[in-house]
Amino acid sequence: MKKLINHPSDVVLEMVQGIVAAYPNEVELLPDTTVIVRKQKTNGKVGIVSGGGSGHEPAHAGYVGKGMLDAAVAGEAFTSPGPDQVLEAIKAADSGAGVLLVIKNYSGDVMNFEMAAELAEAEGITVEKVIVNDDVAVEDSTYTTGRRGIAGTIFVHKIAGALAETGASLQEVHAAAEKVVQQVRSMGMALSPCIVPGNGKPSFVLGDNEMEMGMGIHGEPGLEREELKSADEVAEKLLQPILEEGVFKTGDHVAVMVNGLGATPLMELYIVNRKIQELLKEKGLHMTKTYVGNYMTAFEMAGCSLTLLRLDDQLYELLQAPCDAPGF
Amino acid sequence: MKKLINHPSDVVLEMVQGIVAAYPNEVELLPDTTVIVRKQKTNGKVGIVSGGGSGHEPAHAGYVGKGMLDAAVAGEAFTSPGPDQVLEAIKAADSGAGVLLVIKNYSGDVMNFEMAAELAEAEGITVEKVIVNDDVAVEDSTYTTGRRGIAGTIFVHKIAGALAETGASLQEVHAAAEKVVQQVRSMGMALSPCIVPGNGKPSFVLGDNEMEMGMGIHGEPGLEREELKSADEVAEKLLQPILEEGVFKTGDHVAVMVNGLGATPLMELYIVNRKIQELLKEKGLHMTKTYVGNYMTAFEMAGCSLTLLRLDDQLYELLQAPCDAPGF
Amino acid sequence: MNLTTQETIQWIERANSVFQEKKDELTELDQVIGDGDHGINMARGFQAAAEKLQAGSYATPSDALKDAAMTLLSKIGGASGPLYGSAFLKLSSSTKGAETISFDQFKEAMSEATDSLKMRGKAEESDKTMIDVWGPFTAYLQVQSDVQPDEWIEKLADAKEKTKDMQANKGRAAYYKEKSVGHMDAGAASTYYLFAALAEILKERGE
Amino acid sequence: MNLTTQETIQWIERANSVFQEKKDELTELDQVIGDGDHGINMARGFQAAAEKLQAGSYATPSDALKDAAMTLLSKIGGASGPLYGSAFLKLSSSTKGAETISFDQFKEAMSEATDSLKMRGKAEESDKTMIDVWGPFTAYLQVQSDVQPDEWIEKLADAKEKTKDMQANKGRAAYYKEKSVGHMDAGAASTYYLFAALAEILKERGE
Ligand SMILES: Nc1ncnc2c1ncn2[C@@H]1O[C@H](COP(=O)(O)OP(=O)(O)O)[C@@H](O)[C@H]1O
Ligand SMILES: Nc1ncnc2c1ncn2[C@@H]1O[C@H](COP(=O)(O)OP(=O)(O)O)[C@@H](O)[C@H]1O
Ligand SMILES: [Mg+2]
Ligand SMILES: [Mg+2]
Ligand SMILES: [Mg+2]
Ligand SMILES: [Mg+2]
Repeated sequence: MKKLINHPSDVVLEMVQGIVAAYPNEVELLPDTTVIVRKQKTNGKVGIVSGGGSGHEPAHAGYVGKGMLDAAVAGEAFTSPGPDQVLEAIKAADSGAGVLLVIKNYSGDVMNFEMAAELAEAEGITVEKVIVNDDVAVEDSTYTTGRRGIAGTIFVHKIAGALAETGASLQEVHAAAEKVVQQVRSMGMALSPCIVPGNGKPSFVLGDNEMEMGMGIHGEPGLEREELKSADEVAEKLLQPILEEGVFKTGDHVAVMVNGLGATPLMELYIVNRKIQELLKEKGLHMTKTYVGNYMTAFEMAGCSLTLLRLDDQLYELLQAPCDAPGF
Repeated sequence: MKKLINHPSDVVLEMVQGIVAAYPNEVELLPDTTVIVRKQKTNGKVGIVSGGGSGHEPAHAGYVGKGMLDAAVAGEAFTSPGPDQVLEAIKAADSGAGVLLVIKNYSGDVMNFEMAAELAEAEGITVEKVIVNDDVAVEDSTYTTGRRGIAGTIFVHKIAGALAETGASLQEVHAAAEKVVQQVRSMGMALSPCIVPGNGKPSFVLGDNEMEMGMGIHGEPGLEREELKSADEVAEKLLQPILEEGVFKTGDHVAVMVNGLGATPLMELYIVNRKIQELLKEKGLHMTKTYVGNYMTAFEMAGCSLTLLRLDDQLYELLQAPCDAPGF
Repeated sequence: MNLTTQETIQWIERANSVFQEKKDELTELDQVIGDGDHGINMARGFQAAAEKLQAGSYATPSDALKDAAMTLLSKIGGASGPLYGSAFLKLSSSTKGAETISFDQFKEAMSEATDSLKMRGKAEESDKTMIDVWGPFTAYLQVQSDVQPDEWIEKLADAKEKTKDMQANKGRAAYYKEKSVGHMDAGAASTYYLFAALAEILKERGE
Repeated sequence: MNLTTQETIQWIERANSVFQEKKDELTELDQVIGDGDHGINMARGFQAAAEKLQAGSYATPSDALKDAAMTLLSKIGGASGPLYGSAFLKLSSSTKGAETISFDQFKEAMSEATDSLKMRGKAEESDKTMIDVWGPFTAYLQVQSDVQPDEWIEKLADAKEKTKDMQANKGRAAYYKEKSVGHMDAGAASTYYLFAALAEILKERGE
């Protein structure tokens, strides 16, 4: 395990300290936590809080900034933070107008954030939440945990953050965030595993000529393990299940995110994007804005994910709004 | 070799096509070239052109945008582009006020860009150039090729681009760029090799518990191959040779860049940054602005580089100036 | 049974030793059908809880259990953090005021704790989670009149083994669908160790 | 010698076949003390040059050499692109107007080409570059009165071998400093193949 770290048990604290050291005028660390918050508060603005296990950087601390998050809670590697930390984040993000929690749909995140919400409500803070479940690789079932939240979460941050900046109410911000959740879909794939620092072993093993479609951002299994394909074929295989959802129709305006999982060079993401855009044009979709880069990673996993967001006028405006977060 | 590509010989063309597909309103591809140029020209603005071999993304096409480059020339993987392509970039970037070439100090880049400059001058375009050689891992000698240009190049782009945007003359832009070259120093290290697509073999081999200090961005050797150290020790080893240059003195204001080489997770870069900032504070330096991320990569190489730029008032202002380039 | 405050603290300390020792084993179970951190999480959480209880002074078992609960909630993290946290909170609130915990009080507390797990996890028995040890063990306790430490361990081991045959519906293991069958649930294994540690303490004092 | 236009084109075609064949060998040489692309670069450049010359029609060898030069300049890239490009430009300009290239014209052209390499590369002999084949080969030619293809190949091979003993001062190999000693320079090897291809053509027609 070759990592630029000190001790595995210190990675999260040292990382957030490194973030504050990089942007000391913009963000700060809440004492005795791994919660990164904005330094400048706007009174009466709805607070936006997200977070989860670490290892997905720049998610989530990199999205703290004007136009996006007010606070991000960093759990241990791939481990949801406890409710006490989330509660601190909520308290810091609240300036009287309430707080929206953006939660990725994993048992741990949902439970910890929900407990924190209960605690915050008990302290008199109004809290709303959205649960992001954009990963079409997982069967959608109310009987199970359901779909995972992956890179589509970034669009929820962006839209909710931009709307909150305008002075909108918690109800309005919550509604817009829910709309994003309804209209965003993602699909990922991996070429190589990642290693959790405290564990030291690869999360799974792939053969020299294998890839896995539908891979999650914690090394959870995907739909099928198969022979490595060309970038163009991978692009098609990512797009197809997203389009089959029936959310995106000819003539729709969409935002596109081609997201790297950590170790995949930007060159490859652009090559994948080339084909994606070609296919989307063929389907009669209008690409209004495209993001290519590492937005929601899984340590040093190689691979990528594709996210499409259906835009209406409101979402388009909010997507274009300025944003100061270093990770976006 | 696991890469998301189609055919190795197509990676550069498909990448630039993927870039244009991502930002169709901002940039375009010059016909029959791999030159990315800004769509909106400002008449009378000094043009800034950079480029070199591909595999360093977002360098250089990702730095085309308002406040930075007007054109970027993408050569084959790790292979400087020919003078004909550079000439096209110069012609596209010129709007009457002349063009500054930002060249990294490699034999190939220097020769190809110089030939292009001669050809452009023959066509009546005034061309100036700066040769960036910030890598302190290489002995500085006029007898040899001298030092390599690595991540410090990004600061040259930023400063020259910002000054050009103000309507400054070619001479002024050139002088500011030269000042950056004088005041910027970098040092890199690698944990794992990279693979050039058309070659298919790792650029070098490192043992499971080895790292190489002073590694270049093409897999060129560094100063010493040694046992893998902690992030804090690596931070010290990167900083020490930079400080020994005598460029940075107590009380100086500096910009810091902790740059990932491609496969190193952002988490690790922040952990390295934490220690860097601590050490710089101890030395009595003021960190005015810090950049942490993948700015000048080497395909999927794992590792990082540290860059320090000494700031005076002019450079500080220009560094803060707005910039639209997607890679910055 | 009549578990004293001192024994309650001892239980958490013992559980901590076990989780330090079994850290890799639990992590490996979670690696196969999860994300490979359960042992790390339990070791971190119980380490903190043991340290907390060692540093505090408590009038009743319930007081100690409350501090244990809050620490586990904060330090385990992941899915198991709020689950163990909620369960221990119930063990505490259900035994509030008692100088020692009688067997009847323990039975009632375990029943409330198991319910709180189901609520918090939105899960039932047979979903292949820690509930598949908490549930059967609690059901077994209800029909007992005294503590049989060896039988406890047998019942607990039995319950954790049975999770191998189940298909996961909750937690990360659910993403493995039918591939989750054949592997033991990591939370079931940690629950086994938790109560096996209590059984040993009770056995040592002669029960 | 009297190299015809047709033979000039044939030379580039032959060189292209050789570079396609030796692509991996040249790349491996460049891998050891460079960035591992020299074979790729030469194969790409000469492929384009051969195609260009096949498609064109040329009155003189110089015209064909000029198109070859421009194509190599554009398509090889890296350090070797402007070097081979400059050298071929000199071979062309130096023989301008001639229907066929005489041995004396060739000697003069090689001399000018070698000088242009030194200027463009800011390099001298013994810097461990392609100049260490161009230079000695040109020096050898100057004292000859006719073409001796087998001797050419011998001299060229000798020169490229000698680069093994040198320490690199220019190009990427310079970063390897003393570690560059013991390895052949990739550009020296490609220069060997380039002129060996010409020697073979001259030999086939009986020289
Ligand atoms: N919804 C749930 N209800 C009950 N138990 C659950 C649920 N989700 C997960 N678990 C339990 O938690 C264990 C995993 O804990 P852990 O690995 O620490 O957290 P995470 O899954 O967040 O990485 C599983 O083995 C299972 O026993
Ligand atoms: N400054 C120079 N002068 C002369 N020849 C050089 C110089 N730099 C490099 N070379 C030659 O170019 C060869 C490398 O070419 P190539 O690998 O195609 O380009 P790059 O070094 O840019 O990757 C070297 O082996 C050497 O012979
Ligand atoms: Mg986890
Ligand atoms: Mg090269
Ligand atoms: Mg787990
Ligand atoms: Mg080379």
